[in-house]
Amino acid sequence: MSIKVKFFARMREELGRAEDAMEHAAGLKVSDVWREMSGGREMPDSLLVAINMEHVKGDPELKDGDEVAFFPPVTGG
Amino acid sequence: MSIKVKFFARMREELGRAEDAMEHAAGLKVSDVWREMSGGREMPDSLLVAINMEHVKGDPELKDGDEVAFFPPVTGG
Amino acid sequence: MPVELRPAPFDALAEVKRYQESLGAAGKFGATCVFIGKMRDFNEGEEIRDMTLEHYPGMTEKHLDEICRQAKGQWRALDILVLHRVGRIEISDDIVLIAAWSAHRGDAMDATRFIIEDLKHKAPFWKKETVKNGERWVEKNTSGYSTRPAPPDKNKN
Amino acid sequence: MPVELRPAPFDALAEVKRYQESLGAAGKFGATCVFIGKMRDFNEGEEIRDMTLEHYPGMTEKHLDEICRQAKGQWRALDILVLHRVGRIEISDDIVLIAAWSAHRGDAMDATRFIIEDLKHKAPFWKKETVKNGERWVEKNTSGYSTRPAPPDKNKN
Repeated sequence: MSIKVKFFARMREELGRAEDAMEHAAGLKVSDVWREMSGGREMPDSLLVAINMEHVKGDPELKDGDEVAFFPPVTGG
Repeated sequence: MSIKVKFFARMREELGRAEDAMEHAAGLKVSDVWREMSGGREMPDSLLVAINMEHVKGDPELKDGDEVAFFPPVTGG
Repeated sequence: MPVELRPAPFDALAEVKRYQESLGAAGKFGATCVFIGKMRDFNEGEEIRDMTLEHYPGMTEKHLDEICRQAKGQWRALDILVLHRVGRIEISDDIVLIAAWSAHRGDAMDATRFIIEDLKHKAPFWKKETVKNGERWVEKNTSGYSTRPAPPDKNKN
Repeated sequence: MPVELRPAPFDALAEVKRYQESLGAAGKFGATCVFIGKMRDFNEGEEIRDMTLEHYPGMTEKHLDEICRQAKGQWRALDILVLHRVGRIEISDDIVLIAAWSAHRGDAMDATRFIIEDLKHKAPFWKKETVKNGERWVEKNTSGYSTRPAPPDKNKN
């Protein structure tokens, strides 16, 4: 299956890109995507994750075509 | 001592005047003023009272020169 | 921290803009909260034609000044503006304007809320409405809600 | 119930006026609450020169639409307007505008408060400030208070 990945703000700067994509067998979790994309970095405690533009908690499993986004705490308004 | 009395809104209409005055010996209370001014009417439960432009509760005693106002619940804003 | 009673119609949003510009504190405040109460054309199920707002000259101003002083003491508000109509009021006229400027949103919003609630419950104003069959005094201000809201679910994602 | 991201400066009070006039519901709402967040020239003790607001195109709009939908479901708001700047922002620019119109003051004020708090804590925006020695990401939004206020004494006369 194929996954689209996005990074915003500090995560975008630290990982050196705004988006990426990955192919993987089924059973891929959010933490697997982070590990692969970050070159094995630890996931920051404050890291926020959205799947298909909805906030998610925990470490859900992904399905084909999902868009996963990683970003720091939000600071709008 | 002399007391100035004011009525607002429904009280003003019911008592037929916006202000009045009374002379009395010391020891006059708010309820005495109301009785005298209203011709012995019962004091409505919802009646509000101010002395010298400050809300008061209960039945305080007045002093010479006080301005007592009687009015219904407020409805500004 | 101006408090003014206005016998003539005013444009609440224009007043906020005008006063804000006069503050000359551009960049010094981050949060502005504004509440505007307007004359509605209905109340308690009946059509309203116009209204007269009676007040207690002297006490009304004094009470509003005191509310603002309390609000400024309780929250970090940089400035507060309160305007209130008196006299004859037509449909859609602005009746009351509360504006609070602060460096912080919670302070601006809580100060505004405190002032309008205190004003509604304690400031000496009385409304008399003209309805189809004559005039009537408004008996009591309401809680300000059409329904009692449940607290928002802050944990929802 | 418009929600818009604005890449160029806007005048929040003028937008409220313009939108309110377009509602054509004169006399149908009694209460308007407006919150405006402006760019300050200081943050965390340091002078700020300007700022860039990054967002997540698609998700940001979707999230704001959802907040407004929730607010309308929870309070009796007749209409809601949300504008938010994105991109490069200068000192004193308006960053965010929330406005809620209702027949009831509590509904207008609570809806406004709910939206700004949800937006601050969940809507995908990120601020990067330019300070004297370069740029820095704002780490976290604050509680919105300069001090934790005591609840107002509602029984005081």
